[in-house]
Amino acid sequence: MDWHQLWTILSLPDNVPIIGLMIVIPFYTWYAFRQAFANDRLIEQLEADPEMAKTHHRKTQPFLKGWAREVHVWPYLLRIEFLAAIIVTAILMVWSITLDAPLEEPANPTLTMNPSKAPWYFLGLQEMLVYFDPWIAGVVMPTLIIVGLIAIPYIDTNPLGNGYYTYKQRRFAIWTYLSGFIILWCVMVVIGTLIRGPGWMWFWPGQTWDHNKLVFEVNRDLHEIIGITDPLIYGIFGFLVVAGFVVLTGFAVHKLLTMTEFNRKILDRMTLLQYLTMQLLLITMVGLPAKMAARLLFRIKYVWVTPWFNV
Amino acid sequence: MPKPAAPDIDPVVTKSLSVPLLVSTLILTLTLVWGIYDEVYAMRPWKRFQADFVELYSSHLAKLKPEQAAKEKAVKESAEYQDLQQQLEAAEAEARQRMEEIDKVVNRGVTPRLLTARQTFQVIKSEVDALTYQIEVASSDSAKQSLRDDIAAIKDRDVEITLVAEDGSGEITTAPMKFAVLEAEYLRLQNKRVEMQAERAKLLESAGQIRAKRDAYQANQLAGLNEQQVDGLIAKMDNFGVDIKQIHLNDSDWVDRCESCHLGIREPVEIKAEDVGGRAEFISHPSPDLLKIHNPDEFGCSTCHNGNGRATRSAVKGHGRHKFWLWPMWQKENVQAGCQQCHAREVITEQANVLNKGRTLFLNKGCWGCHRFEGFDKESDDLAQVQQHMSIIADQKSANEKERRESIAAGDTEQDTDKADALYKRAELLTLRSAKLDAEYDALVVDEVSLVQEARKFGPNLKEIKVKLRKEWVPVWLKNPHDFRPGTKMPEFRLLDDEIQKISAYLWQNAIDGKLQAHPQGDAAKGEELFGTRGCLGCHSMGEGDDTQGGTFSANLTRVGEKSNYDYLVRWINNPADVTPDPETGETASHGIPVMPSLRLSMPEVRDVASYLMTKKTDAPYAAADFMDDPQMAKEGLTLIRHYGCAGCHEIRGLEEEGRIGTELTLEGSKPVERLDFALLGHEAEAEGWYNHKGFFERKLKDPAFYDQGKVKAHLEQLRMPNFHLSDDDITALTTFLLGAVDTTLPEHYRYQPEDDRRFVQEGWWIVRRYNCVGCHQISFGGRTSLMGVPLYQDPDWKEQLPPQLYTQGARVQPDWLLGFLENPALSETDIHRNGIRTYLHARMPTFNFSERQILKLSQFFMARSSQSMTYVAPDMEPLTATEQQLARQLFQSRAAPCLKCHMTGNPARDLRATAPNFLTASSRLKADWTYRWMLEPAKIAPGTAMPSELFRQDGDRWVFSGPLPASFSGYEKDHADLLVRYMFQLTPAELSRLVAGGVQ
Amino acid sequence: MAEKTTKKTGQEAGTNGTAGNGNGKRLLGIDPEAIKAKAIEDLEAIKQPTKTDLYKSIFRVKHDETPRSRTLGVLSNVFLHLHPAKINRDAVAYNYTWGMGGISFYLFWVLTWTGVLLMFYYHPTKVQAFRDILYLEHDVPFGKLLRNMHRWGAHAMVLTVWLHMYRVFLTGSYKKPRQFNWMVGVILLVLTLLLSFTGYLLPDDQLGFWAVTVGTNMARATPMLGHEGPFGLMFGMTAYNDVRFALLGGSIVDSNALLRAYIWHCVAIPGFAATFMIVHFWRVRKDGGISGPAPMMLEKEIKPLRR
Amino acid sequence: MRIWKTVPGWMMVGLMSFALACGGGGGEKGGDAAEPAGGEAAGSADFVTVDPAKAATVTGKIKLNGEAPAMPAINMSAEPDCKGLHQSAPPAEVVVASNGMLQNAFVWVKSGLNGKFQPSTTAVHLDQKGCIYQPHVLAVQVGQPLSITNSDPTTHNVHPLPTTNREWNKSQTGGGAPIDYQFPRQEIMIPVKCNIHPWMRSYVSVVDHPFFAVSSADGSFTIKGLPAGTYTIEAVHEKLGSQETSVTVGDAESKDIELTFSAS
Repeated sequence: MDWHQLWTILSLPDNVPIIGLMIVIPFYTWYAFRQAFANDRLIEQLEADPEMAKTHHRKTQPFLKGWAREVHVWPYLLRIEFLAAIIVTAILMVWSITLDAPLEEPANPTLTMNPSKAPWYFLGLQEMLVYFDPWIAGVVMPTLIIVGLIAIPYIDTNPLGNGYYTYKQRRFAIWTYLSGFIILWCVMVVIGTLIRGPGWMWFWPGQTWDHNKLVFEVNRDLHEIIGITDPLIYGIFGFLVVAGFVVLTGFAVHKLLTMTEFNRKILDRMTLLQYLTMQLLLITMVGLPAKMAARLLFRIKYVWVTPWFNV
Repeated sequence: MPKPAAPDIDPVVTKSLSVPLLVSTLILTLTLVWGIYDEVYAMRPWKRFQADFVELYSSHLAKLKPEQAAKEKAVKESAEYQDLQQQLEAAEAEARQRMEEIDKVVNRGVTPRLLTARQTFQVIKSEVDALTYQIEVASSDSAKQSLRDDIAAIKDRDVEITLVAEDGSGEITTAPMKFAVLEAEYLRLQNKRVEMQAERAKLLESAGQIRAKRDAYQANQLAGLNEQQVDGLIAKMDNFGVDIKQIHLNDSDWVDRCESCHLGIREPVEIKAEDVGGRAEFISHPSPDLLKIHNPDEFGCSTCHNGNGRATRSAVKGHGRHKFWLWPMWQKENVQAGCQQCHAREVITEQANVLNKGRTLFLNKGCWGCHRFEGFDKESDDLAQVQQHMSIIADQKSANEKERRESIAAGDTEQDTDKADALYKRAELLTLRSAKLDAEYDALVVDEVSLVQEARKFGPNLKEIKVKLRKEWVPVWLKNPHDFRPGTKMPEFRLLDDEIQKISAYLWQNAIDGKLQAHPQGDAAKGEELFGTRGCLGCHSMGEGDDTQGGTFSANLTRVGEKSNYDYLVRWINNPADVTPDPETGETASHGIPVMPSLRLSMPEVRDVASYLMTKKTDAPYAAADFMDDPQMAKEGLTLIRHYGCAGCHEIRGLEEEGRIGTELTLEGSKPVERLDFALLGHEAEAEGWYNHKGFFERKLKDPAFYDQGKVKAHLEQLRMPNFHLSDDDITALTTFLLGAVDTTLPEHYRYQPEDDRRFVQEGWWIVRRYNCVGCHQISFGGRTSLMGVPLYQDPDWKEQLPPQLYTQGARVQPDWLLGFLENPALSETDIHRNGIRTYLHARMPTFNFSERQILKLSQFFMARSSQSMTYVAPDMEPLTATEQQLARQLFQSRAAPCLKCHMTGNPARDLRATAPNFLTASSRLKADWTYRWMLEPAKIAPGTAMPSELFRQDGDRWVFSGPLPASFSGYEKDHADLLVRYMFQLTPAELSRLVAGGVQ
Repeated sequence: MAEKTTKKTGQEAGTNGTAGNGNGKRLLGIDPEAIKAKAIEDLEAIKQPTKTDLYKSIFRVKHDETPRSRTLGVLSNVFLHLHPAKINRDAVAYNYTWGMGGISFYLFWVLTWTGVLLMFYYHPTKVQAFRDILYLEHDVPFGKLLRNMHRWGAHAMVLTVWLHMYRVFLTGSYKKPRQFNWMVGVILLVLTLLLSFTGYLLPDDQLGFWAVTVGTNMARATPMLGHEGPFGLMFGMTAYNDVRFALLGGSIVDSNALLRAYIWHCVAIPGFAATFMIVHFWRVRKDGGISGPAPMMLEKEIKPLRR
Repeated sequence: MRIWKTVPGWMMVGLMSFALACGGGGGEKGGDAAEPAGGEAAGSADFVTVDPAKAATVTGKIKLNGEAPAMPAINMSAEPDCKGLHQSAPPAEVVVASNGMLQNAFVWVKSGLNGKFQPSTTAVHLDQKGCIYQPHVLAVQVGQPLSITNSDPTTHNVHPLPTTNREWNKSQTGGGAPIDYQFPRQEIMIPVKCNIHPWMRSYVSVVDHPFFAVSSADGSFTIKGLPAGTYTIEAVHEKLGSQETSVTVGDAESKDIELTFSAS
């Protein structure tokens, strides 16, 4: 265990936000789910007891008759905002006094940093570069992420769970988001920051970041493994494999979507366009871990090789 | 507001946030206070340093004050001071009366009178000026005329004016005055005041001169500051302002705040750590001499020392000793690396001994054989450049010629006369251009000839080994040269046994198989004496361990008999420039002539020395080496020789054009540390704090295979750099040199690249170092020659036998003479087995194989070092009158004048005992002004010289001989030393023999 | 407490108002008594600053506990009128809101202010940029604190924006009628990341240089528009005319890139972000204020879709 | 320790003797060596003095084993002025021994002494007569004036060749003013030569205490006034190197020692 190395990585000023991330995200996830489960219990009660549903104010927050339904912003909201501003300022001050913003050597285009890393919030994308060509990881994926995020309200036809925490009523949506945000984004950021060392190689926490480390790793294209040599044929073959993956994943996603009665009901409310958009996004999302697995487990570099692009 | 009906209180509206608000506000206030504290105090450690310094330094000064006061008092009580003081007082007293008169008149009479007059005068004058302006702009003549009348009226007006009397008596008179009168009076008073003030200044002049003399005397006699100056420093400390002390270099926008903490650096008092409570950060600069030529106000601090001059937050930041500062402050032992940044052209930089040692090692250990370093092996670079230039000129010329021919041809066929004329003119122009190119080309040819002679590889020519060496010795040597000859320049290559065999085989089979002239044996005992006294030990050493004597510049010859061929040694000692031609091709060594000079020994002497050297051997056994004749081995050897880069230093057949195998080191110190290959040791280095250039270099030099540690590599993949077995001091010196080998960020004008005579000094040192002139001669102050360390020369009788010091050689000799002497130190074409000037010296100035260029550069070097020009026109010398000649001769012959006891006279038997040159050589060799100075005070020119001082004493403005004078001198009013110089410079052989014959011998 | 004081001062002010009417001796047509009375009147007014015209002209509303005053206090204030006068009683619950949107906005302000101050000391040129950072660290009063706050504030803002989005998703707040505002939010997220990214290069050190190099190198691979991207060569893309060249103003990260980063960072992106923020807040109000906590809807209450 | 009780008394004696010395010897000082002498004089109380009643004495003989090499005669033909002064050519006085006793060996207390000692103000004379230095070997204390005179008609130059002291070289005309010099640092056997007459040689030893002697013609020497203690006594000869021995003396004790050089 190389504690010196571990400390070097963790104490890097720019890695402090990652430490924050690793604390804050689990905390708020727990915080949200505590609320969601409380709400879900209330929902069960209300569903079981229609009478109660008629009279209850339908929130877990306490409410008694006679209490004002609305309160004045001044002072009830403003004081909280004020408090928040004070606390944030204090935290920022302490952080700024105790920890200096990094300033390394003057820029030197001839001396490549090893590892040279993008800012931490883009490390997820940089990590993706390992698995995909830059045009996918650096251009297509970010675009799809943005487009996908924007599309969420337009393809989520579930009218429930609007304005309150719930798990029960939005299982599929929440799982999708969690796997996207936490697993594919935050975890990749953490990997990119703390795990990837010189040569963008994998170093477990506590392993020395050894610049001399050599790993025998031959990644081959799928067609090479199978033994197709003709470019036309393996182009077609690759296309077929990708298409097959799309079809299979789409089918699986569809199966997943139609597993429960409730989901089928929601699915009924979707237009075809909404459905196809969702399929596209979900298939792409599944594609990432699929490619990761193919790369890490089977050492496959490309599945589909064409003269213009490779997947 | 409606109250809730239920007993429950609505938490949203009733819960108070006061406590969290209060607490968080308090915390915020605290962080603000913290922020301010951090800004004002924690981040400004220099404030504490300054407070400490003021306290410590003040108390040191308080201690110093009485000491200096006592010293000052002692000086003031000395007779000389008292004398000057009395003179001063007398002069002041003399001037006092008249001065008081002047003061009275000026202060009480002239000045107040002048002021009053001026006031009135100026009022009227401004009125007149205003009217004059109106005249200038008035449109009509009549208006102008009336204005003129107005002016006349004003000037004609009587002004009542009250003035004090001029003599200072205080009398007051009131009188009417017209403008013209007033003006005259005003100007007169002004003049008078100036005159009187000038008179007053003149009165003070003599007192002022005496005072300056007195103060100068005090300053000269007093070590350190006087009491008043110490008081001044104490006052400075009392009024010390705590603030950033900053040097800002405007031209380069360089900022250094080092003195914010290092406050004692430029104090006029020498501050040692123990003076200021052991605080080493407060000491004064250890080398004030350096600061005199590198004034911090012009050079800053971090320009030389590195570090981050702006940073004031902590020592770590300021010294730049953290990961992200590319210019960390040099460590103390490597501080001279800073010199190299700007003095990169030099091999010797005054006051930078560690750095000089590093450069000299780089030069003399042959590092440049494998590693290119700009400036080292400049001859080869220059040669390539000159040759390239020559080919360009040749091309230009042939193009020129072609166009010329074409122009003429075109002109011949042209019908139009004007056009034909233009074409002919063109052809003429081209002819002239070609002529100019020819001249340029010829100049380059001269350079080329010199450079071809100069450029050579560092090590011995291996094409000669067959005639030079004992065959069996070669593999033994290759195994580890340091076993055979500790301290040799040839490094240890960590070769495997079969590699040694293959390399030896290649070298042996590719050596020239020439025939040497056979020589009879000489007398080894005589040879030993010659070896010890002729000056061989200036470069070579003899003996092992503590018995070693001689210089380290060249090989230690303790076991030379084991390896050498006697006939070869004879040839080599006789003339190292002799080479064996290849019997088949007639080819000889392709490059350069050896550094080893010819000592101009006679052939019997040569044989004696060679015979002596052949006795220097042990009876170590040598295994037969038949494999060296195996052609297959040789074939494989070639690859290995190429791999190990042997041809970097040695001439080897088949590898004449081989390049260098090492990294270029010219900018090694600027190479990013990431580029230095720490191999598996990078993390260890980081953890142990040597992950930097210094750490890398030191370990690499100590053990060049260091970074192979832990690596699994095939033998030929391992690091190739051989082990030089350097001492720790050598490593520090080389590290210093390499650290300073940077691509400096300093602006161009900081770099020391003089274009005037100082450049000759820079260039000359390279030659001096290359030929090891300093093995025998002291050239820079404090330098010790190799000969000075040889036991023989410790004997007082042998001290005079040391070769002459050359500190001020340029001032001593005439440049033309020097050129001739360097070319042929025997100063004779026939009688060559001797020294040209000091025949009595056992050590012999050898004949070096200098090129024309080198001789010129060396002469320029010596001249420039003494601020002399290369052109010397002997000053006109007053001819001796017959009487003077008589006088001078008498003085020379007088028993009180010992000149002829030591100086050579041309009598061979006597000259053997002489210790100084012949006077006959003076006029062509010496400069008269130097000779004059030399006679008066030789110890000031050459400390430790045999020439005694105080031969002359001062008598008024002239120098007279200090011993009893011949009677005829009574009435001779001129300078005796000058007389002797003139006599010497006009001495003829005939006069010398007359002199010697009449002498008191 | 505040109410009582108000009443009392009201009475006093009334009596003081009549004090100046007494008759006194007149000197040169001036009545000293009247002047004295006026002076006393002014002095008394100072004791009641909230009564002065100056105060009233600025704060048009009384700050007492009446619902009217509270409402007006918010509505008549240019900064506070982002808020409605009243909100859902549960919307102040921290366990629902997490406060991350507000904190992000606050951090944006902090960054704007520290950023403006930093701009005074910064020149986006290759020669000066790095030196200016050293200058900030060692010379500028509070310069180090300023830069640290800017840097850490920016990192914190990225985190709070992510958390804000996380919360909005988990509470389903993007659902009708807030779909568009979600879209604005996504754009703001992108702008936040771009702001941070462009700022990374400005110190011109190895860290920023290589982070930006790595980041922009991806642009090379843009399909059709990057010279290393699919079909890039077909579209005639080279290192000197592709999208990366456009981003950096050159084929390498150099002075032009520094200037571009600077202008994007200091002018353009903050401008866009501010604009979108205005839209974002406006839509929050217009879409019915903060989404919750809303009363829960039950599965059986889902209405059939009307197309 | 008994010796410590006497320290105050010694200091008194030292103070008084210094006062006397200063009063008596306030004459002129050699310019060249003024600095160290002045510096030392500042603290008179630092000097160690020895009670004459308790002073110990070391006497002894310097012997030479084997035959002393015959010394070639000096060829003074180059200087007729001097040649005339000698009946026959004098030998080069390098190894002078009779009856196995060695003359001109310098004997001194090399180590064992503590503290500083008052330098003597009595000048030591070195004369140049007949182109020979007289005496051939002599010694002075640090700061003690050395007065060099020239009794020859010819000009000499005086050229000491020290290693730790300053080297100088002055000419001195026959009968000229004496050269006065004080050596500021201890150094044993400084060769002094005349460049004009290369055979002339003298050896001056500079010692920072007064306990030294030069062996006389019968090889004997005496070192007086030593405080009780154990000392290393060293004899140094210009050609034969050095010999040393250890000796312990008590109060007022006399010890006799013998040091033997080897001729080969």
